[in-house]
Amino acid sequence: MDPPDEAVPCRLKLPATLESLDPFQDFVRGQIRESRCPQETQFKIQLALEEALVNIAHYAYPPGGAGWIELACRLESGGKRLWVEIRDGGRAFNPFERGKPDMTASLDKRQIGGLGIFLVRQMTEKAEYRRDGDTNVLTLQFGLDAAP
Amino acid sequence: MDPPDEAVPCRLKLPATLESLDPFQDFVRGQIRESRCPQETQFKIQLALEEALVNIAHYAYPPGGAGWIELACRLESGGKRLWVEIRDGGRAFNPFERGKPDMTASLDKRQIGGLGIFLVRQMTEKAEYRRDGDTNVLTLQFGLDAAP
Amino acid sequence: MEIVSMKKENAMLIRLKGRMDVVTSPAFEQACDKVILGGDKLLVLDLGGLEYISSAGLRSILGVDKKIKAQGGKLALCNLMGMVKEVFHVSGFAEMFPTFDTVEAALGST
Amino acid sequence: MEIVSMKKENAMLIRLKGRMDVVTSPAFEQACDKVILGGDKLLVLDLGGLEYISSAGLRSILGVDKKIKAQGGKLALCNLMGMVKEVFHVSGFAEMFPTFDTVEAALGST
Ligand SMILES: Nc1ncnc2c1ncn2[C@@H]1O[C@H](COP(=O)(O)OP(=O)(O)O)[C@@H](O)[C@H]1O
Ligand SMILES: Nc1ncnc2c1ncn2[C@@H]1O[C@H](COP(=O)(O)OP(=O)(O)O)[C@@H](O)[C@H]1O
Repeated sequence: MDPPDEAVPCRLKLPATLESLDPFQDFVRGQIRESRCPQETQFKIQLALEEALVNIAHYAYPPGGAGWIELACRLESGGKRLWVEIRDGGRAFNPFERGKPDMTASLDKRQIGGLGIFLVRQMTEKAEYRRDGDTNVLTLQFGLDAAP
Repeated sequence: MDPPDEAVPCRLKLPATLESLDPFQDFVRGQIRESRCPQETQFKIQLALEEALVNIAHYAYPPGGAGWIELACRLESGGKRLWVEIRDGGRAFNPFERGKPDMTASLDKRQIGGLGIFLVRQMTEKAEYRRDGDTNVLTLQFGLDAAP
Repeated sequence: MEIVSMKKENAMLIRLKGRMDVVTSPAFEQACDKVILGGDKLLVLDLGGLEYISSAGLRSILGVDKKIKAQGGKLALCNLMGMVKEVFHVSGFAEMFPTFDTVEAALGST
Repeated sequence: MEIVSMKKENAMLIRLKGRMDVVTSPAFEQACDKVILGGDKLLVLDLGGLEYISSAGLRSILGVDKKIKAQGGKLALCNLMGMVKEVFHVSGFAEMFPTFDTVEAALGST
Protein backbone atom coordinates (compact mmCIF):
# COMPACT_ATOMS: atom_id res chain seq x y z
CA MET A 1 0.00 0.00 0.00
CA ASP A 2 1.24 3.46 -0.86
CA PRO A 3 1.60 5.91 2.01
CA PRO A 4 -1.52 8.07 2.21
CA ASP A 5 -1.20 11.20 0.15
CA GLU A 6 0.02 14.17 2.17
CA ALA A 7 -2.98 16.20 1.03
CA VAL A 8 -5.59 13.86 2.54
CA PRO A 9 -5.23 13.32 6.28
CA CYS A 10 -7.24 10.49 7.77
CA ARG A 11 -9.80 11.59 10.35
CA LEU A 12 -11.72 10.16 13.25
CA LYS A 13 -14.46 11.99 15.15
CA LEU A 14 -15.88 10.52 18.35
CA PRO A 15 -17.66 11.65 21.51
CA ALA A 16 -15.43 13.52 23.98
CA THR A 17 -15.37 10.72 26.54
CA LEU A 18 -12.71 8.47 27.99
CA GLU A 19 -14.31 5.56 26.11
CA SER A 20 -13.04 7.18 22.92
CA LEU A 21 -9.40 7.11 24.05
CA ASP A 22 -8.67 3.56 22.92
CA PRO A 23 -10.31 3.95 19.48
CA PHE A 24 -8.28 7.14 18.92
CA GLN A 25 -5.06 5.37 19.96
CA ASP A 26 -5.87 2.42 17.70
CA PHE A 27 -6.58 4.78 14.84
CA VAL A 28 -3.22 6.53 15.11
CA ARG A 29 -1.44 3.22 15.67
CA GLY A 30 -2.97 2.00 12.40
CA GLN A 31 -1.81 5.13 10.59
CA ILE A 32 1.82 4.85 11.66
CA ARG A 33 2.07 1.06 11.32
CA GLU A 34 3.75 1.29 7.94
CA SER A 35 6.38 3.71 9.21
CA ARG A 36 7.82 0.93 11.38
CA CYS A 37 8.95 3.45 13.96
CA PRO A 38 10.49 2.22 17.24
CA GLN A 39 8.03 1.06 19.89
CA GLU A 40 9.35 3.60 22.36
CA THR A 41 8.55 6.39 19.91
CA GLN A 42 5.05 4.97 19.54
CA PHE A 43 4.58 5.05 23.32
CA LYS A 44 5.61 8.69 23.40
CA ILE A 45 3.09 9.53 20.70
CA GLN A 46 0.45 7.68 22.68
CA LEU A 47 1.41 9.65 25.77
CA ALA A 48 0.99 13.03 24.08
CA LEU A 49 -2.34 11.89 22.61
CA GLU A 50 -3.63 10.58 25.93
CA GLU A 51 -2.78 13.82 27.71
CA ALA A 52 -4.39 15.99 25.05
CA LEU A 53 -7.51 13.84 24.63
CA VAL A 54 -8.11 13.28 28.35
CA ASN A 55 -7.93 17.02 28.96
CA ILE A 56 -10.64 17.61 26.37
CA ALA A 57 -12.79 14.80 27.80
CA HIS A 58 -12.36 16.25 31.31
CA TYR A 59 -12.34 20.01 30.88
CA ALA A 60 -13.49 21.24 27.47
CA TYR A 61 -17.23 20.68 27.68
CA PRO A 62 -19.83 21.36 30.36
CA PRO A 63 -20.57 18.17 32.29
CA GLY A 64 -23.32 15.96 30.86
CA GLY A 65 -23.12 17.63 27.46
CA ALA A 66 -22.45 15.91 24.19
CA GLY A 67 -18.97 17.01 23.23
CA TRP A 68 -16.89 15.69 20.37
CA ILE A 69 -13.24 15.35 19.46
CA GLU A 70 -11.93 15.08 15.92
CA LEU A 71 -8.45 13.78 15.31
CA ALA A 72 -6.77 14.05 11.93
CA CYS A 73 -3.38 12.61 11.15
CA ARG A 74 -1.04 11.88 8.31
CA LEU A 75 2.49 10.75 7.71
CA GLU A 76 4.74 13.40 6.25
CA SER A 77 8.24 13.64 4.82
CA GLY A 78 7.97 10.16 3.34
CA GLY A 79 6.94 8.55 6.61
CA LYS A 80 9.58 10.24 8.77
CA ARG A 81 7.17 12.53 10.57
CA LEU A 82 3.65 12.26 11.99
CA TRP A 83 1.32 15.23 11.90
CA VAL A 84 -1.70 15.19 14.20
CA GLU A 85 -4.46 17.73 14.53
CA ILE A 86 -6.95 17.52 17.40
CA ARG A 87 -10.12 19.60 17.28
CA ASP A 88 -12.87 20.10 19.81
CA GLY A 89 -15.89 22.37 20.10
CA GLY A 90 -15.43 23.13 23.77
CA ARG A 91 -14.62 26.40 25.49
CA ALA A 92 -11.57 28.25 24.16
CA PHE A 93 -8.45 27.08 25.96
CA ASN A 94 -4.84 27.59 24.94
CA PRO A 95 -2.83 24.96 26.82
CA PHE A 96 0.49 26.57 25.93
CA GLU A 97 -0.29 29.93 27.50
CA ARG A 98 0.19 28.54 30.99
CA GLY A 99 3.62 28.43 32.58
CA LYS A 100 5.42 25.16 33.10
CA PRO A 101 4.70 23.33 36.33
CA ASP A 102 7.30 23.91 39.04
CA MET A 103 9.45 20.82 38.65
CA THR A 104 11.75 21.89 41.48
CA ALA A 105 9.06 22.12 44.17
CA SER A 106 9.41 19.52 46.88
CA LEU A 107 7.19 16.50 46.68
CA ASP A 108 4.96 17.54 49.57
CA LYS A 109 4.33 21.07 48.36
CA ARG A 110 4.06 20.26 44.71
CA GLN A 111 0.72 20.83 43.06
CA ILE A 112 -0.48 17.93 40.96
CA GLY A 113 -1.37 19.80 37.81
CA GLY A 114 0.07 21.08 34.60
CA LEU A 115 1.90 17.82 34.10
CA GLY A 116 -0.23 16.64 31.21
CA ILE A 117 0.39 19.72 29.08
CA PHE A 118 4.05 19.67 30.01
CA LEU A 119 4.32 16.08 28.75
CA VAL A 120 2.56 16.98 25.49
CA ARG A 121 5.25 19.58 24.90
CA GLN A 122 8.05 17.21 25.82
CA MET A 123 6.87 14.37 23.58
CA THR A 124 6.43 16.49 20.45
CA GLU A 125 8.78 18.13 17.98
CA LYS A 126 6.24 20.91 17.66
CA ALA A 127 2.99 21.62 19.49
CA GLU A 128 0.77 24.56 18.58
CA TYR A 129 -2.64 25.84 19.52
CA ARG A 130 -5.01 28.01 17.58
CA ARG A 131 -8.67 28.92 17.86
CA ASP A 132 -10.59 28.45 14.61
CA GLY A 133 -14.11 29.87 14.91
CA ASP A 134 -15.82 27.81 17.60
CA THR A 135 -13.12 25.18 17.56
CA ASN A 136 -9.92 24.56 19.50
CA VAL A 137 -7.20 23.24 17.21
CA LEU A 138 -4.13 21.55 18.62
CA THR A 139 -1.43 20.64 16.12
CA LEU A 140 1.21 18.16 17.15
CA GLN A 141 4.22 16.97 15.22
CA PHE A 142 6.29 13.90 15.99
CA GLY A 143 9.51 12.58 14.55
CA LEU A 144 9.19 8.89 13.84
CA ASP A 145 12.84 7.87 13.59
CA ALA A 146 14.11 8.30 17.08
CA ALA A 147 13.03 9.70 20.40
CA PRO A 148 12.31 13.45 20.28
CA MET B 1 -22.18 5.24 28.64
CA ASP B 2 -24.94 7.44 27.22
CA PRO B 3 -25.79 6.95 23.57
CA PRO B 4 -23.97 9.53 21.47
CA ASP B 5 -25.98 12.69 21.03
CA GLU B 6 -27.96 12.69 17.79
CA ALA B 7 -26.46 16.04 16.84
CA VAL B 8 -22.85 14.77 16.76
CA PRO B 9 -22.26 11.87 14.40
CA CYS B 10 -18.98 10.03 14.75
CA ARG B 11 -16.76 10.18 11.67
CA LEU B 12 -13.92 8.28 10.09
CA LYS B 13 -12.00 9.42 7.01
CA LEU B 14 -9.56 7.07 5.32
CA PRO B 15 -7.94 6.54 1.92
CA ALA B 16 -10.30 5.12 -0.72
CA THR B 17 -8.65 1.71 -0.83
CA LEU B 18 -9.74 -1.82 0.03
CA GLU B 19 -7.36 -1.71 3.00
CA SER B 20 -9.75 0.80 4.56
CA LEU B 21 -12.72 -1.59 4.41
CA ASP B 22 -11.97 -3.40 7.66
CA PRO B 23 -11.31 -0.22 9.67
CA PHE B 24 -14.61 1.21 8.42
CA GLN B 25 -16.47 -1.97 9.35
CA ASP B 26 -14.82 -2.01 12.79
CA PHE B 27 -15.75 1.62 13.27
CA VAL B 28 -19.43 1.06 12.56
CA ARG B 29 -19.42 -2.17 14.57
CA GLY B 30 -18.11 -0.15 17.53
CA GLN B 31 -20.83 2.45 17.08
CA ILE B 32 -23.71 -0.03 17.12
CA ARG B 33 -22.29 -2.28 19.84
CA GLU B 34 -24.46 -0.70 22.52
CA SER B 35 -27.64 -1.19 20.49
CA ARG B 36 -27.26 -4.97 20.89
CA CYS B 37 -28.95 -5.56 17.58
CA PRO B 38 -29.17 -9.11 16.19
CA GLN B 39 -26.05 -10.44 14.53
CA GLU B 40 -27.90 -11.04 11.28
CA THR B 41 -28.87 -7.36 11.17
CA GLN B 42 -25.24 -6.46 11.73
CA PHE B 43 -24.20 -8.62 8.79
CA LYS B 44 -26.72 -6.87 6.57
CA ILE B 45 -25.35 -3.50 7.59
CA GLN B 46 -21.85 -4.75 6.83
CA LEU B 47 -23.05 -5.93 3.44
CA ALA B 48 -24.48 -2.55 2.45
CA LEU B 49 -21.30 -0.83 3.68
CA GLU B 50 -19.01 -3.21 1.83
CA GLU B 51 -20.88 -2.72 -1.44
CA ALA B 52 -20.90 1.06 -1.13
CA LEU B 53 -17.28 1.37 0.00
CA VAL B 54 -15.86 -1.09 -2.53
CA ASN B 55 -17.58 0.77 -5.35
CA ILE B 56 -15.91 4.01 -4.27
CA ALA B 57 -12.53 2.28 -3.93
CA HIS B 58 -12.94 0.73 -7.39
CA TYR B 59 -14.71 3.35 -9.48
CA ALA B 60 -14.84 6.82 -7.94
CA TYR B 61 -11.27 8.01 -8.39
CA PRO B 62 -8.83 7.85 -11.29
CA PRO B 63 -6.40 4.97 -10.81
CA GLY B 64 -3.25 5.73 -8.81
CA GLY B 65 -4.76 8.85 -7.32
CA ALA B 66 -5.17 9.59 -3.67
CA GLY B 67 -8.87 9.37 -3.03
CA TRP B 68 -10.62 9.45 0.32
CA ILE B 69 -13.83 8.19 1.86
CA GLU B 70 -15.47 9.73 4.90
CA LEU B 71 -18.06 7.76 6.81
CA ALA B 72 -20.24 9.35 9.47
CA CYS B 73 -22.70 7.44 11.58
CA ARG B 74 -24.93 7.77 14.58
CA LEU B 75 -27.62 5.88 16.39
CA GLU B 76 -31.04 7.47 16.18
CA SER B 77 -34.48 7.00 17.74
CA GLY B 78 -32.93 5.89 21.01
CA GLY B 79 -30.75 3.25 19.41
CA LYS B 80 -33.44 1.74 17.18
CA ARG B 81 -32.04 3.07 13.94
CA LEU B 82 -28.58 3.56 12.43
CA TRP B 83 -27.87 6.50 10.17
CA VAL B 84 -24.80 6.34 7.95
CA GLU B 85 -23.44 8.94 5.57
CA ILE B 86 -20.68 8.07 3.13
CA ARG B 87 -18.84 10.85 1.29
CA ASP B 88 -16.21 10.75 -1.39
CA GLY B 89 -14.51 13.32 -3.59
CA GLY B 90 -14.61 11.24 -6.75
CA ARG B 91 -16.51 11.81 -9.97
CA ALA B 92 -20.24 12.46 -9.63
CA PHE B 93 -22.15 9.19 -9.66
CA ASN B 94 -25.72 8.55 -8.58
CA PRO B 95 -25.98 4.81 -7.94
CA PHE B 96 -29.77 4.92 -7.71
CA GLU B 97 -30.30 6.36 -11.18
CA ARG B 98 -29.51 3.04 -12.80
CA GLY B 99 -32.16 0.42 -13.33
CA LYS B 100 -32.22 -2.73 -11.27
CA PRO B 101 -30.20 -5.63 -12.60
CA ASP B 102 -32.24 -8.18 -14.54
CA MET B 103 -32.85 -10.82 -11.88
CA THR B 104 -34.84 -12.97 -14.26
CA ALA B 105 -32.13 -13.37 -16.90
CA SER B 106 -30.82 -16.90 -17.18
CA LEU B 107 -27.55 -17.68 -15.51
CA ASP B 108 -25.59 -17.86 -18.73
CA LYS B 109 -26.82 -14.61 -20.17
CA ARG B 110 -26.86 -12.66 -16.99
CA GLN B 111 -24.47 -9.75 -16.73
CA ILE B 112 -22.48 -9.70 -13.54
CA GLY B 113 -23.06 -6.11 -12.58
CA GLY B 114 -25.46 -3.88 -10.72
CA LEU B 115 -25.70 -6.41 -7.94
CA GLY B 116 -23.78 -4.33 -5.41
CA ILE B 117 -26.07 -1.33 -5.68
CA PHE B 118 -29.11 -3.59 -5.67
CA LEU B 119 -27.96 -5.14 -2.39
CA VAL B 120 -27.38 -1.70 -0.84
CA ARG B 121 -31.01 -0.89 -1.61
CA GLN B 122 -32.25 -4.22 -0.26
CA MET B 123 -30.34 -4.00 3.01
CA THR B 124 -31.43 -0.49 3.90
CA GLU B 125 -34.65 1.09 5.12
CA LYS B 126 -33.73 4.15 3.11
CA ALA B 127 -30.88 4.87 0.70
CA GLU B 128 -30.40 8.27 -0.88
CA TYR B 129 -27.82 9.98 -3.03
CA ARG B 130 -27.03 13.64 -3.41
CA ARG B 131 -24.18 15.65 -4.84
CA ASP B 132 -22.84 18.29 -2.44
CA GLY B 133 -20.36 20.57 -4.24
CA ASP B 134 -17.45 18.31 -5.21
CA THR B 135 -18.65 15.48 -3.02
CA ASN B 136 -20.85 12.44 -3.50
CA VAL B 137 -23.05 11.89 -0.44
CA LEU B 138 -24.74 8.55 0.13
CA THR B 139 -27.14 8.40 3.07
CA LEU B 140 -28.18 5.00 4.37
CA GLN B 141 -30.63 4.18 7.11
CA PHE B 142 -30.92 0.84 8.87
CA GLY B 143 -33.43 -0.50 11.36
CA LEU B 144 -31.62 -2.19 14.21
CA ASP B 145 -34.40 -4.28 15.71
CA ALA B 146 -35.10 -6.85 13.07
CA ALA B 147 -34.21 -7.62 9.49
CA PRO B 148 -35.33 -4.94 7.01
CA MET C 1 -12.54 -17.27 5.59
CA GLU C 2 -11.56 -20.88 6.16
CA ILE C 3 -11.58 -23.12 3.08
CA VAL C 4 -11.37 -26.87 3.58
CA SER C 5 -11.63 -29.11 0.53
CA MET C 6 -11.90 -32.88 0.52
CA LYS C 7 -12.32 -35.61 -2.05
CA LYS C 8 -15.58 -37.55 -1.95
CA GLU C 9 -16.41 -40.65 -4.02
CA ASN C 10 -17.64 -38.91 -7.12
CA ALA C 11 -17.15 -35.28 -6.21
CA MET C 12 -15.16 -32.61 -4.41
CA LEU C 13 -16.57 -31.05 -1.29
CA ILE C 14 -15.48 -27.56 -0.21
CA ARG C 15 -16.50 -26.31 3.21
CA LEU C 16 -16.45 -22.54 3.75
CA LYS C 17 -16.34 -20.91 7.16
CA GLY C 18 -16.41 -17.26 8.17
CA ARG C 19 -16.73 -14.29 5.85
CA MET C 20 -16.74 -14.29 2.07
CA ASP C 21 -16.07 -10.71 1.11
CA VAL C 22 -14.12 -8.70 -1.43
CA VAL C 23 -10.87 -9.46 0.38
CA THR C 24 -11.37 -13.18 1.00
CA SER C 25 -13.15 -14.42 -2.14
CA PRO C 26 -10.04 -14.56 -4.38
CA ALA C 27 -8.68 -17.34 -2.14
CA PHE C 28 -11.90 -19.25 -2.69
CA GLU C 29 -11.59 -18.91 -6.47
CA GLN C 30 -8.02 -20.18 -6.32
CA ALA C 31 -9.05 -23.19 -4.26
CA CYS C 32 -11.77 -23.99 -6.79
CA ASP C 33 -9.43 -23.55 -9.74
CA LYS C 34 -7.30 -26.40 -8.37
CA VAL C 35 -10.31 -28.63 -7.90
CA ILE C 36 -11.56 -27.91 -11.38
CA LEU C 37 -8.14 -28.72 -12.82
CA GLY C 38 -8.43 -32.05 -11.00
CA GLY C 39 -11.28 -32.88 -13.36
CA ASP C 40 -14.08 -33.55 -10.87
CA LYS C 41 -17.53 -33.33 -12.37
CA LEU C 42 -19.40 -32.33 -9.23
CA LEU C 43 -18.29 -29.59 -6.85
CA VAL C 44 -20.33 -29.28 -3.66
CA LEU C 45 -20.02 -26.09 -1.62
CA ASP C 46 -20.98 -26.50 2.02
CA LEU C 47 -21.87 -22.98 3.19
CA GLY C 48 -23.02 -24.06 6.67
CA GLY C 49 -20.14 -22.26 8.38
CA LEU C 50 -20.40 -19.12 6.27
CA GLU C 51 -21.85 -16.23 8.24
CA TYR C 52 -21.41 -13.43 5.72
CA ILE C 53 -21.34 -13.05 1.96
CA SER C 54 -21.18 -9.97 -0.26
CA SER C 55 -21.60 -9.47 -4.01
CA ALA C 56 -17.90 -10.23 -4.40
CA GLY C 57 -18.57 -13.68 -2.94
CA LEU C 58 -21.61 -14.21 -5.19
CA ARG C 59 -19.54 -13.17 -8.17
CA SER C 60 -16.82 -15.67 -7.25
CA ILE C 61 -19.34 -18.50 -7.02
CA LEU C 62 -20.80 -17.50 -10.37
CA GLY C 63 -17.32 -17.52 -11.90
CA VAL C 64 -16.57 -20.97 -10.51
CA ASP C 65 -19.88 -22.24 -11.84
CA LYS C 66 -19.02 -21.00 -15.33
CA LYS C 67 -15.61 -22.66 -15.29
CA ILE C 68 -16.91 -25.98 -14.07
CA LYS C 69 -19.74 -25.95 -16.60
CA ALA C 70 -17.22 -25.25 -19.36
CA GLN C 71 -15.62 -28.60 -18.64
CA GLY C 72 -18.92 -30.43 -18.36
CA GLY C 73 -19.21 -30.44 -14.58
CA LYS C 74 -21.66 -28.86 -12.18
CA LEU C 75 -21.86 -26.98 -8.91
CA ALA C 76 -24.21 -27.72 -6.01
CA LEU C 77 -24.66 -25.64 -2.86
CA CYS C 78 -25.84 -26.75 0.53
CA ASN C 79 -26.48 -25.53 4.07
CA LEU C 80 -27.34 -21.91 3.33
CA MET C 81 -27.96 -20.20 6.67
CA GLY C 82 -29.01 -16.86 8.09
CA MET C 83 -27.77 -13.82 6.25
CA VAL C 84 -26.16 -15.95 3.51
CA LYS C 85 -29.46 -17.62 2.75
CA GLU C 86 -31.21 -14.28 2.58
CA VAL C 87 -28.61 -12.75 0.27
CA PHE C 88 -28.93 -15.74 -2.07
CA HIS C 89 -32.70 -15.34 -2.15
CA VAL C 90 -32.84 -11.58 -2.44
CA SER C 91 -30.27 -11.58 -5.26
CA GLY C 92 -31.96 -14.35 -7.20
CA PHE C 93 -28.86 -16.53 -6.88
CA ALA C 94 -30.77 -19.20 -4.98
CA GLU C 95 -32.70 -20.00 -8.15
CA MET C 96 -29.62 -20.14 -10.33
CA PHE C 97 -27.96 -23.08 -8.55
CA PRO C 98 -29.15 -26.40 -7.23
CA THR C 99 -29.24 -25.90 -3.45
CA PHE C 100 -29.70 -28.62 -0.82
CA ASP C 101 -30.31 -28.80 2.89
CA THR C 102 -27.56 -31.32 3.58
CA VAL C 103 -24.15 -32.26 2.24
CA GLU C 104 -25.42 -35.79 1.58
CA ALA C 105 -28.29 -34.59 -0.59
CA ALA C 106 -25.91 -32.35 -2.56
CA LEU C 107 -23.42 -35.18 -3.07
CA GLY C 108 -26.22 -37.46 -4.28
CA SER C 109 -27.30 -34.94 -6.90
CA THR C 110 -25.14 -36.07 -9.83
CA MET D 1 -2.39 -3.49 33.27
CA GLU D 2 -1.54 -6.54 35.34
CA ILE D 3 -1.08 -5.96 39.05
CA VAL D 4 0.51 -8.71 41.15
CA SER D 5 1.18 -8.02 44.81
CA MET D 6 3.10 -10.26 47.21
CA LYS D 7 4.21 -10.12 50.79
CA LYS D 8 7.95 -9.95 51.39
CA GLU D 9 9.68 -10.20 54.80
CA ASN D 10 9.43 -6.57 55.79
CA ALA D 11 7.55 -5.11 52.85
CA MET D 12 4.94 -5.48 50.16
CA LEU D 13 6.05 -5.87 46.57
CA ILE D 14 3.75 -4.87 43.71
CA ARG D 15 4.71 -5.84 40.16
CA LEU D 16 3.08 -3.85 37.35
CA LYS D 17 2.86 -5.07 33.79
CA GLY D 18 1.47 -3.43 30.67
CA ARG D 19 0.02 0.08 30.42
CA MET D 20 -0.64 2.50 33.25
CA ASP D 21 -3.00 5.06 31.78
CA VAL D 22 -6.05 7.07 32.73
CA VAL D 23 -8.23 3.98 32.42
CA THR D 24 -6.04 1.48 34.27
CA SER D 25 -4.48 3.52 37.10
CA PRO D 26 -7.55 3.48 39.38
CA ALA D 27 -7.12 -0.31 39.74
CA PHE D 28 -3.53 0.31 40.83
CA GLU D 29 -4.63 2.79 43.48
CA GLN D 30 -7.17 0.32 44.80
CA ALA D 31 -4.57 -2.44 45.02
CA CYS D 32 -2.26 -0.09 46.93
CA ASP D 33 -5.04 1.03 49.27
CA LYS D 34 -5.41 -2.56 50.43
CA VAL D 35 -1.69 -2.92 51.00
CA ILE D 36 -1.52 0.33 52.94
CA LEU D 37 -4.43 -0.78 55.12
CA GLY D 38 -2.38 -3.92 55.84
CA GLY D 39 0.07 -1.62 57.65
CA ASP D 40 3.26 -2.39 55.75
CA LYS D 41 5.94 0.23 56.14
CA LEU D 42 7.69 -0.32 52.81
CA LEU D 43 5.93 -0.63 49.48
CA VAL D 44 8.15 -1.57 46.55
CA LEU D 45 6.82 -1.03 43.02
CA ASP D 46 8.50 -3.19 40.40
CA LEU D 47 7.93 -1.33 37.11
CA GLY D 48 10.03 -3.75 35.02
CA GLY D 49 7.02 -4.99 33.08
CA LEU D 50 5.47 -1.57 32.56
CA GLU D 51 5.82 -0.39 29.00
CA TYR D 52 3.73 2.78 29.15
CA ILE D 53 2.82 5.40 31.74
CA SER D 54 0.91 8.68 31.43
CA SER D 55 0.39 11.58 33.85
CA ALA D 56 -2.61 9.69 35.26
CA GLY D 57 -0.19 6.92 36.29
CA LEU D 58 2.29 9.37 37.76
CA ARG D 59 -0.51 11.02 39.67
CA SER D 60 -1.62 7.66 41.07
CA ILE D 61 1.88 6.87 42.25
CA LEU D 62 2.13 10.30 43.87
CA GLY D 63 -1.18 9.71 45.64
CA VAL D 64 -0.07 6.32 46.94
CA ASP D 65 3.16 7.87 48.17
CA LYS D 66 1.24 10.49 50.14
CA LYS D 67 -1.00 7.90 51.75
CA ILE D 68 1.83 5.64 52.76
CA LYS D 69 3.86 8.54 54.15
CA ALA D 70 0.84 9.62 56.18
CA GLN D 71 1.07 6.36 58.08
CA GLY D 72 4.83 6.48 58.49
CA GLY D 73 5.74 4.22 55.60
CA LYS D 74 7.63 4.75 52.38
CA LEU D 75 7.54 3.93 48.70
CA ALA D 76 10.43 2.63 46.61
CA LEU D 77 10.48 2.11 42.85
CA CYS D 78 12.61 -0.24 40.81
CA ASN D 79 13.27 -1.45 37.27
CA LEU D 80 12.27 1.67 35.37
CA MET D 81 12.66 0.87 31.67
CA GLY D 82 12.36 2.52 28.27
CA MET D 83 9.57 5.03 27.92
CA VAL D 84 8.62 4.74 31.61
CA LYS D 85 12.14 5.67 32.68
CA GLU D 86 12.15 8.63 30.35
CA VAL D 87 8.77 9.91 31.54
CA PHE D 88 9.97 9.69 35.15
CA HIS D 89 13.08 11.67 34.29
CA VAL D 90 11.47 14.27 32.06
CA SER D 91 8.72 14.93 34.62
CA GLY D 92 11.09 15.21 37.56
CA PHE D 93 9.39 12.25 39.25
CA ALA D 94 12.60 10.22 39.21
CA GLU D 95 14.09 12.62 41.76
CA MET D 96 11.04 12.54 44.03
CA PHE D 97 11.22 8.84 44.85
CA PRO D 98 13.97 6.45 45.80
CA THR D 99 14.51 4.37 42.65
CA PHE D 100 16.58 1.20 42.36
CA ASP D 101 17.86 -1.03 39.60
CA THR D 102 16.70 -4.28 41.18
CA VAL D 103 13.87 -5.52 43.38
CA GLU D 104 16.44 -6.73 45.92
CA ALA D 105 18.04 -3.30 46.27
CA ALA D 106 14.61 -1.72 46.72
CA LEU D 107 13.58 -4.26 49.36
CA GLY D 108 16.83 -3.65 51.23
CA SER D 109 16.19 0.09 51.38
CA THR D 110 14.27 0.31 54.65
N1 LIG E 1 -9.24 21.43 27.04
C1 LIG E 1 -9.22 22.15 28.18
N2 LIG E 1 -10.20 23.04 28.43
C2 LIG E 1 -10.19 23.75 29.56
N3 LIG E 1 -9.25 23.63 30.51
C3 LIG E 1 -8.24 22.78 30.33
C4 LIG E 1 -8.19 21.98 29.16
N4 LIG E 1 -7.08 21.22 29.24
C5 LIG E 1 -6.48 21.50 30.40
N5 LIG E 1 -7.16 22.45 31.07
C6 LIG E 1 -6.76 23.03 32.36
O1 LIG E 1 -5.36 23.00 32.43
C7 LIG E 1 -4.93 22.35 33.61
C8 LIG E 1 -3.64 21.61 33.40
O2 LIG E 1 -3.84 20.48 32.59
P1 LIG E 1 -2.78 19.32 32.61
O3 LIG E 1 -1.45 19.88 32.26
O4 LIG E 1 -3.24 18.22 31.72
O5 LIG E 1 -2.71 18.82 34.10
P2 LIG E 1 -3.84 18.17 34.99
O6 LIG E 1 -4.91 17.63 34.10
O7 LIG E 1 -3.05 17.14 35.71
O8 LIG E 1 -4.31 19.26 35.89
C9 LIG E 1 -6.09 21.47 34.01
O9 LIG E 1 -6.12 21.23 35.38
C10 LIG E 1 -7.29 22.27 33.54
O10 LIG E 1 -7.66 23.20 34.51
N1 LIG F 1 -18.71 5.33 -7.00
C1 LIG F 1 -18.87 5.03 -8.29
N2 LIG F 1 -18.38 5.86 -9.24
C2 LIG F 1 -18.53 5.56 -10.54
N3 LIG F 1 -19.14 4.46 -11.01
C3 LIG F 1 -19.64 3.60 -10.12
C4 LIG F 1 -19.55 3.83 -8.74
N4 LIG F 1 -20.15 2.82 -8.10
C5 LIG F 1 -20.62 1.99 -9.05
N5 LIG F 1 -20.32 2.44 -10.27
C6 LIG F 1 -20.71 1.81 -11.55
O1 LIG F 1 -21.91 1.11 -11.32
C7 LIG F 1 -21.79 -0.25 -11.72
C8 LIG F 1 -22.63 -1.15 -10.85
O2 LIG F 1 -22.09 -1.25 -9.56
P1 LIG F 1 -22.48 -2.45 -8.62
O3 LIG F 1 -23.96 -2.48 -8.49
O4 LIG F 1 -21.74 -2.37 -7.36
O5 LIG F 1 -22.06 -3.75 -9.42
P2 LIG F 1 -20.64 -4.25 -9.88
O6 LIG F 1 -19.59 -3.54 -9.05
O7 LIG F 1 -20.74 -5.68 -9.61
O8 LIG F 1 -20.56 -3.91 -11.33
C9 LIG F 1 -20.31 -0.53 -11.65
O9 LIG F 1 -19.92 -1.55 -12.52
C10 LIG F 1 -19.70 0.81 -12.03
O10 LIG F 1 -19.61 0.92 -13.44
